[in-house]
Parts: sequence; C-alpha cells; structure tokens
Amino acid sequence: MEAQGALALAIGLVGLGLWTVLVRRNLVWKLLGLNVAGGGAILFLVALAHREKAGPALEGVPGPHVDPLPQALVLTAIVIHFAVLALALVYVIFLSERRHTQDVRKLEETCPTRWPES
Amino acid sequence: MKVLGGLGIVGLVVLLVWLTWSCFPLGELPPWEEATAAWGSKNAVAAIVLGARLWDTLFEVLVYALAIAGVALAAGSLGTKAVLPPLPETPLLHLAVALLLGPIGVFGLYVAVSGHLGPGGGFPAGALVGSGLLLLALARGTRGLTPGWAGGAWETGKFAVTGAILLLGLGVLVLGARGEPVLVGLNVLIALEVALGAWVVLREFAHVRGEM
Amino acid sequence: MPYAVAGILTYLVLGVVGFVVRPGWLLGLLAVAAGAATLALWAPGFPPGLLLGETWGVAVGGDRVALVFWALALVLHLAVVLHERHRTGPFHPLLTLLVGTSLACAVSQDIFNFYVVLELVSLISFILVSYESEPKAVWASLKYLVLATAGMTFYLLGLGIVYVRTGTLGLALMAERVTQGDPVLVAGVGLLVAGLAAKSGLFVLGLWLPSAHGYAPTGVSAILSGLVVKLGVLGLARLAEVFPIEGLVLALGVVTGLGGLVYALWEWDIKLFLAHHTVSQLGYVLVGLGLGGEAAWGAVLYAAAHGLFKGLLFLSAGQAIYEVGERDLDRLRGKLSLPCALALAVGTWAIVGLPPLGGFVAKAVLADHSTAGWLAVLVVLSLGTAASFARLLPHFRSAGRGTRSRGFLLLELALLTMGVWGLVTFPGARDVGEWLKSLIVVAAGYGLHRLVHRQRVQLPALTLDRSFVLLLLGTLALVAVGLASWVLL
Amino acid sequence: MGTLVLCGLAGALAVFALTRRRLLLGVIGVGAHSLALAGVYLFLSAPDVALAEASIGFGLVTFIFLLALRRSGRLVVAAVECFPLLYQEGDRPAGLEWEILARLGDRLHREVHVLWVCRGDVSGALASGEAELAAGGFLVRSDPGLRLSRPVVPTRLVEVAVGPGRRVVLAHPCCEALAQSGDLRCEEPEELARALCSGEACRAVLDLLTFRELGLKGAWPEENCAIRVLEDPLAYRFAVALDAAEVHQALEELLAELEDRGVLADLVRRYLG
Repeated sequence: MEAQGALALAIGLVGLGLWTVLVRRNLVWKLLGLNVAGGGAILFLVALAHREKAGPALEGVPGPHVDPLPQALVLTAIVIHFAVLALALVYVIFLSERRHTQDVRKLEETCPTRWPES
Repeated sequence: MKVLGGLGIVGLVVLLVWLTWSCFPLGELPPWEEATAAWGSKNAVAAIVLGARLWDTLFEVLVYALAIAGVALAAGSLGTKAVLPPLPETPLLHLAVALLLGPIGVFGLYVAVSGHLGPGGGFPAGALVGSGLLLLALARGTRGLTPGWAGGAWETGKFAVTGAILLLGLGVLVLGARGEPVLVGLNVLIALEVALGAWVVLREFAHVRGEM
Repeated sequence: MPYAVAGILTYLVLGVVGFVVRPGWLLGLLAVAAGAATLALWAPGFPPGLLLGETWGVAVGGDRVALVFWALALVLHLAVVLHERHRTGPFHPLLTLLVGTSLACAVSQDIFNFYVVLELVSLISFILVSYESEPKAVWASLKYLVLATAGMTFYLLGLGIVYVRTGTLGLALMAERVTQGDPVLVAGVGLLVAGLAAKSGLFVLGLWLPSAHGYAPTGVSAILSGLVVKLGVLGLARLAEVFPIEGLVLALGVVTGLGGLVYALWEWDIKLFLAHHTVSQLGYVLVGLGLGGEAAWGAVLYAAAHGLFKGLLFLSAGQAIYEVGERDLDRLRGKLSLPCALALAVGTWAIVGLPPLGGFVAKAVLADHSTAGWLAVLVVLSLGTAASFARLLPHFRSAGRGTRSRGFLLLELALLTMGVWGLVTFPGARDVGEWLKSLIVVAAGYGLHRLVHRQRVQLPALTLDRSFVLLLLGTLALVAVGLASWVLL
Repeated sequence: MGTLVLCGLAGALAVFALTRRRLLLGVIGVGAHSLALAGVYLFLSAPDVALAEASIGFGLVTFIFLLALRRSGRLVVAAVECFPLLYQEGDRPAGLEWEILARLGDRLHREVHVLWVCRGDVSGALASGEAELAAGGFLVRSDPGLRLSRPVVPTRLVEVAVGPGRRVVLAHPCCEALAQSGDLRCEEPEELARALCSGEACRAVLDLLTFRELGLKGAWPEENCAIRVLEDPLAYRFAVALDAAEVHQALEELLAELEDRGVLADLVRRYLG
C-alpha cells in the first residue's frame, strides 16, 4: 500500500513538473518544474524498491529488507540533478544580464534559431 | 501547441500508471549480505555506491566537479561582480551562526565517517557542511569570510581532491584494494569535495549580480 | 578489461590534473597517447563482464563496436587538439574529460552506467557549447540542457520499469532474462529509447541539436557532431542487441533522416547547415542499425566515417568563418584560403559517398546488406545529401594560400586510410557497379539541386516550447509504436 | 499510514508551489516539498536517500534558487529628466531623488536601474510592470492606479503671465487639472518656453521648479511678468506600482528615517538652495 501511494505521488510529480515546463514562460519556473519532475522520477525508483513491511538494508535490522540497488542509483541521480540545475541557473543569470529577460519567447526573438536570410 | 503538450502529458501519466499497476506484485529480492561482507560495510547502500558500483560513483563525482567548474566559468565571464551584502547586523544572528557552525561541522564529519555503518555518506555530509558555510557567509558577508583567498584557490583545491578520489578509484578498480579504510577514505574525500564545491557555487551565485 | 578501465581513468585523471596545472594543448597529446596505448593493449576486445566481479557490479565489454568508437574518439581528439592549439584556460582539460567519458561510454554494457556517463558527457557539452560566453551559444546550451534533462527523466522512469521486470541492469544478464511477449517491458524499453533519442538529438525528440552544434566553438562542434551525438545512438545499438526494437529504430531513422534533410536544404548559415546534416546522417546510421546483422556493422562504420568527415567539415567551416568573418554560405563564396577550401572539398567528397574515401565504404557495406525497400530510403537520403552539398561546389575555388592546419591534414589522411582499408577488406566496395551507382546518385543530386536551389522556404523555427511539446508527443509515439509492433508480431 | 499522509503533504506542497504567481513563493514551496519528500523516503525505509534529499534537494537546491532570484532581481525606475531632482550627468543619473533611490537600492539589496522615459509614458511603464517605481518631479495629488510616497520636496503651482492672451499648461497631471478649453498643452518644459517666446501663448501654468529652471534660462523677461501662486501646497513624490507593496513600504520607512535625521532637509538645501 505504501509503495502504491508513493508511486502515485511520483507519477503525479512527473506530470506536474512537465506541465510547469510546458505552460510557464519564465525560465526559472521551467527549471523549478524540471526539478520537481526529476524528484518524481527519483521517488519512482525508490518506491519500486520498497516491499511490504520491509526495513532498510542495514545489517542488524531484522525482517525483510528493501532493495538497496535502486537506492544506491538514486543517490547518484540526486547529485546529478543538482549539478545540472546549478549550471542551468547560472546560465539563466547570464541570460538575464545580457538579454535582460527570463522570458522564453523574448529570448527566442533575440536569438533566432535560423540565421536571417540575405 | 500547449493543448497538444497537455494531451502528451496526460498520455504519459496514463501510460506510467498502467505500467506501474501491471508491475505489481513486485518480485523477490536478491540477498545483499554477501556484498556488505565483501566490503566491510554494514550498510548495503554504501557497499554498492562505494564498492560494487564505484565506477558510476567516480563519474558522479566528476559530474559534480564539472558542474561547479561550469558555474565558475559562466559566472566569471559575467564580469560585473558585486559582493553580497550581509544580512542586517544582529548580534542574535551572529551568535546563532557561531553556535550552529560547530555542531554542523561535527555532524557532517560524523555522517561522512559513519556512512558505511549506517545511513549517511560523503555527499550528504558535504552538502551539510556547505550549507553551514553558506549560513556563515550570510551572517558575515562573503568578503569578510574569505579575506585574501582568491576564488581560484578553492577550485584548485576541489580539483586536487577530485583527482585524489579518481586515484583511489584506480586503486580499487585496477589494483583490487578494498575494505573499511577504503570506504571511509572515499567518504571523507567525497565529503570534502562536495563541501568545497558547494562553497564555490554559493560564492559564485552570491557574487554574480544579474539583472532581470 | 583492466587495461580499458585503466586507460579511461588515466584520461580522466589527466583531465582533472589539467584544471590544476594548465599545460594547454600538450595535455591533449598526452591523453591521446595514453588512450592509444591502452587501446593497443585490449585491441581485439574483451568479453562482457562485471567490474570487480561483484553481484551488482557495472557491466563493461569491449567488442568491435567499442573498438571503432575508441579509434574515432582518439583520432578526433587529436585532430581538434592540433587545430585548437592556441586555446588556454580550461578548454583542453574539458575536452580531455569529454573524450575520456566517451571512451567509458563505448565500453559500457549497463543501462544505469549509460545514464551516468551520458549525463557527464552532456554536462561537459553544455559547458563547452557556451565556452565563449556568446549569449546565442548560452541560450542554445540552455535549450539543450532543458530538453536533455527532460529526456533523461523519461530514461530514469524506463530504467525503473526495466529493472523491476528483469532484476538487473547489465545488458548480458538482461538478455537471458527477457521474456518475450511482455508489454510492460516493451513500454519500459520505449521510454529508454525516448530518453536516448532526446539525448542524441534525433528528430523530433531532440530538436536542440542544430542550434547547439551551430553556435558552439569550432573544435567543440567537431567533437559534438563527430562523437558525442553518436553515443546516444550507441546506446540504442546496445539496447537493440537485447530487445527487439528494430521497428522503433527504423521509424526514428526515417523521421530523423528526412527531417534533418529538409531543414538542411534551406539553411544558409554554414555551421547550422552542417548541424542539420548531422541530424540527417544520424538517420542514415539508425536505418542501418534497425536493419540489424551486417547492416548494423555498416551503420557503425558509417558513424565512424561521419565522425571523421563531419569533424573535417566543421573545422573547415570554423576556419572559413574565422577567415572571412561571415557565416552565410553565399557570402563565403570564393573567399576561402586553399587549405580551407580543400578540406571543405574532401569533406564534401566523403559525405556524398564518392569513392575511395571513408564515407563510400560504409555506404557500400550498408547497401550490400539491406533489403530493396530500405535501400530506396537510403538512396533518397543520399540524394538529398548530395543535393544540399551541391551548394558548396562554388566554394572550392580558393582565394589564396592561407595557413595550414594539421587538424585538417590528419582527418583527410584518416578518411583516406579508412577508404583504402575498406577497399581492401570488403569485396563489395571494389565492385565497379557500386562506384557507378554512387556517381549516378551524386549526379542526380546535383540535378535536384538545380531544381530546388531557387526556392526559399521558411520552415518553422525550432523553439524551446515547440521542441518540448514534440519531445512529449514523440515519447508517447515511440511507446505506441513499440506496443503496436509487439501486438502485430 | 504515515507514508500516505506524508505523500499527500508532499503532493499538496508541490501543487501549491507550482501554481503560485510569485517566484519566491514557488521556490520556498518547492523547498518545503523536498523536505516532505525526504520524510516519505524515511518511511519507505531509504534513510540514505532521505538524508541526501534533505541535504541536497532541500538544502543546496533551495539555496541556489534563492540566491539566483536575489541576484537576478533589479529595481527598475521609470525616470523623467527633471533638473535638479533627477538628471543625467554624463551617462550616470544624479540629483536629489537619485540620492534617495541609491539608498533605497542598498536597503532592498537590489540594483537600481534607471529607465529614462517621457512624462507621458510613466503611468504606462508602471502599469505594465516594466518599472516598479517612478521618479523625476512626479506631481500628483492622488491616483487609484498608483501608490504615492510621502512628500519628498514641497512645491506649488504658479501661473506666469507676460501679458493677456492664450494660456499654456505643462502636462503634469496636477497642472492639467487646471487646464481650460482653449489652453495649449506641452509635454516638455522646453516646448512651453518656446510657446512663450514665440508669442503663441502669453500665460503659463507650471510648477515652481520648472518655473525656476526656465527663468534661469531666460524664457521670459524677469521684470515685467506677473506671478500668481495657485492652489494649495503640493509636493514632488515617488510613485510606486500597485503590486510592489514591498518597495513602497521600504521607501516610506527610508523617507521617514531621512526626514527624522534631517538628511532630507540637507539634500533640499544642497540641491535647491
């Protein structure tokens, strides 16, 4: 039951985060959404490692244990998410300074994907 | 476009719900006592992160180190630097920070050193110490905290620690070193790297003055 | 296996040391030498196995695909080091770390290891794309970052599903445990494929690629287009060895090839033009992979050849922009120096698949092992490539002597070597009919160019919001195609 | 049971955070959500992950978001050139009001960015969110679309007459209230001076500061003009956009403090004599 609840939350978080990336125009909001979606994916892995009435995978803890492998993977994933986010935020600060906006559409206008035709 | 995207998200959520629903009941788990015994650890997660899957962890350490290098590079190119002004001078804040910092440092060290015995490990420990440093910075202002220390010195130190972690990894992966001292050494080095990195990031973020 | 691991670690340690002592381009030379030495030590390959022999260890394996990727990475790295000797600062350390991580990616046989390594590769790519702090490049890098991170979220979700169903992350063990006819696994693998596709910039999931490769500094574009995007494709190839995802890969290949081609046909910025072509050539590689068997080997060879000639093209394009100060194809005409024009010519020669350079051999192997229907698709892609590259013809007339770059020379030699090696090894490549066919395709491409070159079509811009929606829809479509092909078979 | 409650809390916090309009609330909400998520991990028997999420996901991520927000915040002032209250000296702003604005920037830890505009565009800039603050001889009694600061420099409206005839009114909101049909309207003081010199108009309604400035420039003969003071005392103020309550409060506190310490009186003496 616990795992199901957490899985439902994880899927909800992924959906919510992606929705934020979709509808917001401000880059900081988009990054917040990505952060939440990434957190959802991490929770997804942890919840799938959980078993009914299981304790942490420590020696000396009796009874059934959770799967330690996904938890180990998730530790890595959390750090990677933080690293990418820090880089993204400093780019946002850079663009705010040079382009004076954090709005995606204005940024697209000032940096056209296509080179102007001669 | 947004309607299409919304439909896409709804579709993905439905798909994920169907997938997870059909995953139950979850399968049996493999025993992990072997792994902990092989690495001299009581915590299976630590045995995997620092032992069996050390290869991944080395790249993770590099991800962290390079993200910090990237932040420093991008922030350095901004040019306009202004120092984060300290919060209003209140003796209470100074006192609180002075009182908190010692315990945070000790707790961080404990979390790092005991990471293979119970919950903990290098990354959370480093992040804890990094946050403690930030509190200090907020109370005293970044300039007051690092008189005469160029930003480059911190980064150099961080890369030296990263190199040490990689060399230790070489010892484990190629030469076959293992056991409790390896785990403790890795955890402490990682904690040091993360704390230094967190400090560099927070410093850069505090120094860069962006505009809206 | 220890040799490969030691080689990768040496590469990484050298990269990290470079941040502390800054030896400039010598660092790159040192790293390439170390890499070449370890490559020679493990050269025929080693069987897949778990690092440290642990239950949960990371699976690595060295097969001929890994061998090709190592060789490509080392040659490209050497060429870029020779070309970008003037760079100081953290450029060479970053490049060394990027190539070292790519080496690790080539031997990885573990889906989570793939995730970590790809994240590191793209993290360094973000930094390198925005290395010169041009707002345009930073924005391109940020777009890359958002789309790649969203894609990797899908990858993690798929990884969870696949792990639950098979109980392992290593591909070798997974192949034993895969139960045919498991729709959940099919959908999970679909999510993995979507994540990899977003990461390697395939149409329509990873539309960040043209702007990121187009606005990056020259040497970085060469490495990104030549090596980095193919790592995601390599992941697809590894997955295809375990799961039946041929249908997905073929569909991705056709869409990617045609999409990239259409954008390239009406692009006038020289670097963006080359970047769009990277996309279309990825489609070529994917079609080969989807056909499987020896055709997949041809696809791997084509990936390597493409790495060489696209590296050459990007380096010469960068040189041209540096010399003339213009990016527009029309305005560059007749102003290039001799080595630059020559490099552009050799690259074009290779990309349109004329003998005896590297591109022709790979195309011949691919054509030899594909069925008639898919051969038609490949010919259409080649035709489009020839038609769009016909625009470069007037640029081959040089305006002066200029400075020589050793990077050009190295890549030209590598292309020639690969071509000669192919002619000796594959009987199919010595066939006069094949030579004639490739000539006819190029001639027809030139004719097509005369037909379309006056049209100026404005295609929709690849904005962040649009790309994100397409990523969502593309992921869903991939999973749907996977499930549909499962139902049909 | 505890897991489900915490899951609900984490989900609710995420929804709360991502549906806010203000970024600051969003960031703080996501931080709280991360903390709740760490609790969920604890209940799922993943203490290592919980610790990592609490220290990295909650600690570091929230910190960098907050710092990024703080650093990308800029106080944009819609400014009208008005000597000696606010004017350009070289390419830097200067003047009495600028001294106050600089102090306000320090107090809010935000960089003050001056956007030079015409007087007619001020209210538009405030309403659209382009600027949070307007300065430069702003003269309004009350306006439902704005928050006004307390008086900064007292002044009055005057009518100058060099002879009988047509009247010209400076396009301040206050002066315009006195305009009658047939009066000319002028956006800029120079325009008004030109109208007087050319004889197009013979009487002018304007504020004291503009009167002094134009008088110094010799816009009208000092000796034979009649000056009539109109209406009640007025004052130059700052105008703050409606949704910038924080800025308004800081400004009020700052002005009260400056008045108490006599700094404001000093400034007025120094700039206006």
